[in-house]
Amino acid sequence: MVQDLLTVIVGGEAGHGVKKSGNVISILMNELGRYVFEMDDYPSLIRGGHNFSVVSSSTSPVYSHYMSADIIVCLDKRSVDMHKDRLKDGGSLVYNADTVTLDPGTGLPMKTWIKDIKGIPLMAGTIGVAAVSALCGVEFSFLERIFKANYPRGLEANVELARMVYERMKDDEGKFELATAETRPGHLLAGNEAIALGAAAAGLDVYIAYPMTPASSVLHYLADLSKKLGMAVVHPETEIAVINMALGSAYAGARTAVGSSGGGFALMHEAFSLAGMSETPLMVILASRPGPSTGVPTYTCQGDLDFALNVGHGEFPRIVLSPSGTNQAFEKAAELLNLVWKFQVPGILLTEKHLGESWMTTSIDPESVEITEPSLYDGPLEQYGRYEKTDSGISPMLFPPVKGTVVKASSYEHDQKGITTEEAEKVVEMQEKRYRKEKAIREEMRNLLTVATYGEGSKSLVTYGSTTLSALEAVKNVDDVRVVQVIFLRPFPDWALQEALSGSDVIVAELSISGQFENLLRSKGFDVSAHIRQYDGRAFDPPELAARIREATQ
Amino acid sequence: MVQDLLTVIVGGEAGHGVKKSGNVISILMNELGRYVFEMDDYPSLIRGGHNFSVVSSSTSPVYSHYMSADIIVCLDKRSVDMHKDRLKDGGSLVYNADTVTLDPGTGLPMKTWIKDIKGIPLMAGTIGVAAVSALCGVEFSFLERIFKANYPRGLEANVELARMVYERMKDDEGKFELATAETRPGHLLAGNEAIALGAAAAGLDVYIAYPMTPASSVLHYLADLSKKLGMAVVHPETEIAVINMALGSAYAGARTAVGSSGGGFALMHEAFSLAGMSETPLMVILASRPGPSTGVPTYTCQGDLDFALNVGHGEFPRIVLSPSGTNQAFEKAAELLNLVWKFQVPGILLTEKHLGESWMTTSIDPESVEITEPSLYDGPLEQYGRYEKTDSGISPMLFPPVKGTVVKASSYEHDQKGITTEEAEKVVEMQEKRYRKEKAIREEMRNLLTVATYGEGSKSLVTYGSTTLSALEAVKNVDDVRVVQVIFLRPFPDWALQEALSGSDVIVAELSISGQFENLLRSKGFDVSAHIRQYDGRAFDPPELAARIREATQ
Amino acid sequence: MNLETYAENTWCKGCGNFGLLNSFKDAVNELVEEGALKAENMVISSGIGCHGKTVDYLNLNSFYSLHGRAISCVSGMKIANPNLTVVAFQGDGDAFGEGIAHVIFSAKRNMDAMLLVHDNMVYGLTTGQFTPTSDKGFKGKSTPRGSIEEPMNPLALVLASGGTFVARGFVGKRKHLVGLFKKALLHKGFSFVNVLQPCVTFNNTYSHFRENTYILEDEGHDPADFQAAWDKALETERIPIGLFYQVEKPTFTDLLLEDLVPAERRKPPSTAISEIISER
Amino acid sequence: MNLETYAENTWCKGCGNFGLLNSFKDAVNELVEEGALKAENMVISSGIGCHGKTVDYLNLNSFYSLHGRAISCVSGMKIANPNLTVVAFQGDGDAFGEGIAHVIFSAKRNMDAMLLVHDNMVYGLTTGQFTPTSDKGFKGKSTPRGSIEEPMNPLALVLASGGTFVARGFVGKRKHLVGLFKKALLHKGFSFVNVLQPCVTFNNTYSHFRENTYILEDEGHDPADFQAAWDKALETERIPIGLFYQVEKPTFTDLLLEDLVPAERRKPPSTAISEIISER
Ligand SMILES: Cc1ncc(C[n+]2csc(CCOP(=O)(O)OP(=O)(O)O)c2C)c(N)n1
Ligand SMILES: Cc1ncc(C[n+]2csc(CCOP(=O)(O)OP(=O)(O)O)c2C)c(N)n1
Ligand code: SF4
Ligand code: SF4
Ligand SMILES: [Mg+2]
Ligand SMILES: [Mg+2]
Repeated sequence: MVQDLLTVIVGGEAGHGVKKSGNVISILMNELGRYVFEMDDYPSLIRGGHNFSVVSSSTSPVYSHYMSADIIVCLDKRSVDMHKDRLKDGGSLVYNADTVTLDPGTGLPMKTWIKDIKGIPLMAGTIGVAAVSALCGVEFSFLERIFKANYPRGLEANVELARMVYERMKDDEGKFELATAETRPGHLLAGNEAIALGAAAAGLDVYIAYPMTPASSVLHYLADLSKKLGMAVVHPETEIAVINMALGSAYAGARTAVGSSGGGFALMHEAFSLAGMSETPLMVILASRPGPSTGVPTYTCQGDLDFALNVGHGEFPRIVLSPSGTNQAFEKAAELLNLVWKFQVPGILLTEKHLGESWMTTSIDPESVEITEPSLYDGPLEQYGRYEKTDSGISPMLFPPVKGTVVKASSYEHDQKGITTEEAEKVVEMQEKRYRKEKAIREEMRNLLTVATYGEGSKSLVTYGSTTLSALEAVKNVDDVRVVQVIFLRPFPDWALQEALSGSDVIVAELSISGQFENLLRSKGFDVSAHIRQYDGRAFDPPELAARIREATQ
Repeated sequence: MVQDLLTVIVGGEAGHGVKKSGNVISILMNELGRYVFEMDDYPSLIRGGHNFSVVSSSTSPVYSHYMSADIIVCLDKRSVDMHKDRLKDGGSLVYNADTVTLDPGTGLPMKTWIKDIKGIPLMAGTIGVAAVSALCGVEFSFLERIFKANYPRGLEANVELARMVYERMKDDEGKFELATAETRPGHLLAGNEAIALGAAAAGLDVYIAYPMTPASSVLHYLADLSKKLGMAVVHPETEIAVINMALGSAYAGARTAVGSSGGGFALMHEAFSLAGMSETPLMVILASRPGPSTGVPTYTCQGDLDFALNVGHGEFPRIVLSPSGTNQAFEKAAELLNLVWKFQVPGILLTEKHLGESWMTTSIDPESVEITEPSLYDGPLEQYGRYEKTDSGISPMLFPPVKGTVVKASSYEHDQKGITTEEAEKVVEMQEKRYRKEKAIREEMRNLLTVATYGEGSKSLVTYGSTTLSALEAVKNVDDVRVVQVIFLRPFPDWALQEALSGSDVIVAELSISGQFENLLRSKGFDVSAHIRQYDGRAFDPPELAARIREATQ
Repeated sequence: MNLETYAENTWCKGCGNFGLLNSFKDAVNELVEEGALKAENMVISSGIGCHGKTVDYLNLNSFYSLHGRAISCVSGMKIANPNLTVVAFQGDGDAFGEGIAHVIFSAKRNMDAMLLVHDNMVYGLTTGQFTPTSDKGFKGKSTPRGSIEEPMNPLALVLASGGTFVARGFVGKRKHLVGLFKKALLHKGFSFVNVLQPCVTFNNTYSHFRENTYILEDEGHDPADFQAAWDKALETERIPIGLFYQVEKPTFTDLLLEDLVPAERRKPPSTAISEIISER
Repeated sequence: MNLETYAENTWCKGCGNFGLLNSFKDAVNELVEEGALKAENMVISSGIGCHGKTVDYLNLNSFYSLHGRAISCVSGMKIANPNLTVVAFQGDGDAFGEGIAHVIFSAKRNMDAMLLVHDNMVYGLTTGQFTPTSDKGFKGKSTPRGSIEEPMNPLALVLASGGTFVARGFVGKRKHLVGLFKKALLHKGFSFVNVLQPCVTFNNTYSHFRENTYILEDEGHDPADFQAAWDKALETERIPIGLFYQVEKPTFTDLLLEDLVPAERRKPPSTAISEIISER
């Protein structure tokens, strides 16, 4: 029987190349013309412990990974204990016969083989990839080609190991008859990569960040690509330096973004408010993980919504949006950078580890992204005022050097030229000028995708962020439920959501103990008839979520 | 005609003793048996510029100052320009005849007199006090007694100046016939002093802060009194050091508070979340000023509500409350310190410059404050776990040194002993344990004053914080409107507010451009029929507010 | 050049900030006249405090930043556009308390920026608390019985952090100060000038500094000699002012950017991005 | 004494942290046996990073704090209860990057606390970025073409900040390290021990340090001599380990608290408060 959806789990110690094998399996599936979703689960440590990768793939789009697998590859004993119950009926368990003996399943003497060919522990992962490839009946030459592209170091040894695997697993070769397609359905990108490229496509000039899981990979990716992209990438002493440098950079005319997770972004709050006051365009990538505080750093959660919506003392317009998968991440990152420059406000792209660090089949078109230039001043220079009052609230910009005037930005309340004021009338005037931009942003949002509706059904499963991915996968197996994703969270697109919901029953799914997203919906006047919450640091498993949706809609 | 409400404005350059004269006038009024409210208006500078003090007093409680005055004393020309239109019919204007000539009003050659007696510029203020005293017909000996207590330095010169004033103003002496009482109606305290003393009464052991207007006076006051109170008061290098030291201090068993304004508290967000995760009791005094960013540092506003309610990444219970006047500030500061120790959560006392830096007649009883001890562990020491699961979510505490066990606190998600965990079940377990405290806090709140109702009327003017003071003063002249103050803002006391409103029409008054408090009420399901907002950095003027209430209720 | 603005000056009469401001104006004017500096290329930034008002009083491009962060703010400008000449005005509380990390790292990475500290050894604007450079025993509002901390030595700290231009000036020696500012503005790399600036209201040190400072340049100090600079930085009996240390080193932005000027983007990035994606 | 916990150790095999942890255990055990220290009086705290796991692995009172803040956290404990013996374990990214301000000020105010830095010249837990002490040219994930900054010299910085106990150890010299830890634990005042701790995964410096370190105590260094300490701190060809500098000075809590122990409150404050109010 030709199999469409296939899920593979590879588990092992950190340092055994688990993530790498997950990646190579994804690439293999992608090359076979299949859509892929890969989730990597790893604790906060560098070696030892337990890592695993889950790769779900299919010839039609797969939005999130499944926790029940067709094939489970266990590189160590712990993996067997942790994952064996996740094997589906008729599935295959491959394990390291040097550390454990099991009845059902295929034992491969991984350690011995590696020793025999004088390999390194990392090669356990290679064995796993080869086992999956064999089980899926992939031709050896095809696999060899994949290896060539992905194991530049130690290629021969890796190929030799693969040959041993194919040899040993001859009987099971092709046990899973995979549906394939002629062409690759897209490129494999992690969410953070898509975000980084989206911002780059909208003209990001400078990226400044201090590492923090799960935002760090944006920094790493851009640092790596900075020469290619013509971008300055800086890693300064603290998050406080990050954002204050970023404001200086944007003041000087460079499109600038910063990124962090909750704790690091918390340190940026003071200057985020400065961005609001000084009307300095700033894009923030806030990659969320389970909190509070250090929390569970390498896992996923949506507990930072209220925090993201309300950062910064005082009142000022800002934009908060949250994408679901890589395609949208690319588009919305580009859009956000354009918006913060158009409206001269700070904006937050709120995301989670589940998007940021998962690999997805992606099809994006960099050419489709336009770079919106900010409103630039072209009046008489001697009349220039950085904070000129306008109907839209948007004051035309200039960037030094300009001969003939000065550009004065300020953290204090100020007059139109940027000079400090404490006068009641001027305070009111400037607050109102800034607040007019809120209105302008709302108007602009009417032309943008602020709420997305997927599928049809009389009931609406309302989500935001990467939980949308779990939802999309889950509703494949639930009748009469569409998914409605709120993309813009502030300003809140109530008009668009109203239209999307059009009176249907609302079920809210989110990764939060207190139901922050549900509360947000309620505070905007939307009724919620049921909710589904999870807060164990893991994304929803689609079948489990499907069951909970069914329960909630009965 | 005997006069009850009397408002005096004294204006002059910073450095001319304006605030001091306001204070001495307040003391004078208080000694005459009158209730006092004194508001000091000063820009962010040290000398020059324009300062003024407004003292409203009456034999019955005065909740806020008025901006129309019976007596205006102008120590310089600028004061005349700024304040002369604020003089009520029949009022008296006293001005410095050395710098300005005016037709109506009493010119006193302040500079000349001070020069004659070889005094210092600060003594202009003394002249102002004496003029007010003369106009109110205060006996000279009485004034002399007040001077003795309040001008220890240069007393003789000050008395001489006062004599010159009385001499010159003979004709106007006793122009205002003040109602007086035998006994002082209370003590004069600024809001920040009341907060500081309230916390002290509830056993505050350590206060740590970095100066920031309008929170600094808590630091100054407690630093000054630390020996008397047996308290350690520390001013470290940054706000980040402040809060991290405070958490260490509380971990070690000392009741600890910190204080700042928006920008400084923004820097504390990361560690505020740590307080939530580590369940370390911490009291924060957040004294608000107009933002965003540096904003208008020496003025008042309520734009930090959303910020205060949502600080800290991740989800954890916390308490946010906001007192109105000094009496309540004292009580609620004490209560908050007790609550954070009872529930081992962080708590914020949100206040504004209008409470913190205004002087009010205060009657508080330190003896009435009880010190609630935290739940202490008394089981077998070898079984101790800092984060023991309990029904209430509250884990009994121990403070090192303890022989026989260890006390382990953590910023990571942890097990019951405080050791890091990433396991899904344990993460859920601990999140739920912490969230049970939310329920426990709500229950406790049923025994506390969470919403206060003042007066009667079929319509409710709903407020929070020091805007309640303006409201109380305003409704003295509006029919059929009571004032309802929401004291606890998180958890939100919806039950108590429902009861207080009992279906009445709701008008919301707040110092905010975006209506944060109104939005909070709406998000909790309360209807709002009208709102009154102000965001010029000034508190509401009671008559103006009264007019707006009348307009809103028509 | 007219460097005045219409902002009302609200410093106390006699405040050391006047001398500082005027010296800075003189330095800029002289350099502009000499053709060594273009005023439109300058951007200044300040922290929060009495010192911060400087940006309101100077008709130059400016960013009135946060307490302690001006040097980070101008660092960002320099990264965006290395053709700018950037100067941060900070207070002693500002630079050495709240913002000390940024000072150390600006020195460490030889950020091409000037940091000018108004060191009055007190928090002026918040009405007189002790700062990192206040003497032990200083009675401020947060230390009414006297500070119990030893003062920080900012010059020693910046030297220990790798500063390539380290100087101290005194507003009571205006000409000398102007000279220091000019050198600092021309220095390629991080230039640190700590200015002794009496606060007449909360910490009037005029006579103390008048009596105890001496000019390094008068005593043959060699600013190329690191050990000599260190010794002078530790000197306390007499207080040396002048250029303690100067050395040329590659700057951060030279190494980071090479020829890139991020604020002046030319070619659209889509081609590069398409290439990057095609590899995945 | 059993200082073990049930927490699973998740450091990489061969990580320098093992040597550090064991040396610290030895130091504590020896001092407890010698009667110089009570384990129950100890509270330790750590930052976030591989080093931070130390608190999970030691059966002592502890507060697993934030990235860069452990020294502030233990300072607060000491203020609350000066009878505690407090130790902060921090990483080099942690102490010298994120938390450098607190290190400088702990030295400045001679806070009676020990700061032990696991200096592996890399961010371990976040998988290998350059830190303040990384060499110029270090290729980390945020500097794939090599760091462009000069490394910080933490010993020089702490000396310049007024540190009263400044030492460097190497996990490859275990006995010597135990000795340093013992001295640091007994020092009254701020004791700083920078430990060279190879990260086998991202920055394996074992052989470099084995070959280039030498022990100060073997070469007659006098830790009372500040200038000698400074010279040794600047030495780079060979790498000195040992006690660079030690001096006795009053500690912050001695001066702040006198006889007060804030965590042990006795008399209720209401009488004092009534008195205070009555004056108003
Ligand atoms: C984050 C933050 N904390 C505190 C303040 C309050 N504040 C404003 S100015 C100042 C002190 C300034 O002292 P200094 O830097 O020495 O400047 P000076 O006024 O002496 O020139 C403080 C603490 C602030 N604005 N921001
Ligand atoms: C405020 C904040 N920023 C960033 C992080 C992410 N983070 C965790 S560990 C770490 C680096 C730790 O490096 P180091 O202090 O050298 O410790 P090591 O892992 O090398 O022991 C970082 C940046 C964090 N936890 N908190
Ligand atoms: S307070 Fe001091 S520093 Fe500030 S303006 Fe006055 S004299 Fe100058
Ligand atoms: S990454 Fe480095 S520091 Fe961290 S445990 Fe591994 S070897 Fe040790
Ligand atoms: Mg100062
Ligand atoms: Mg490290």
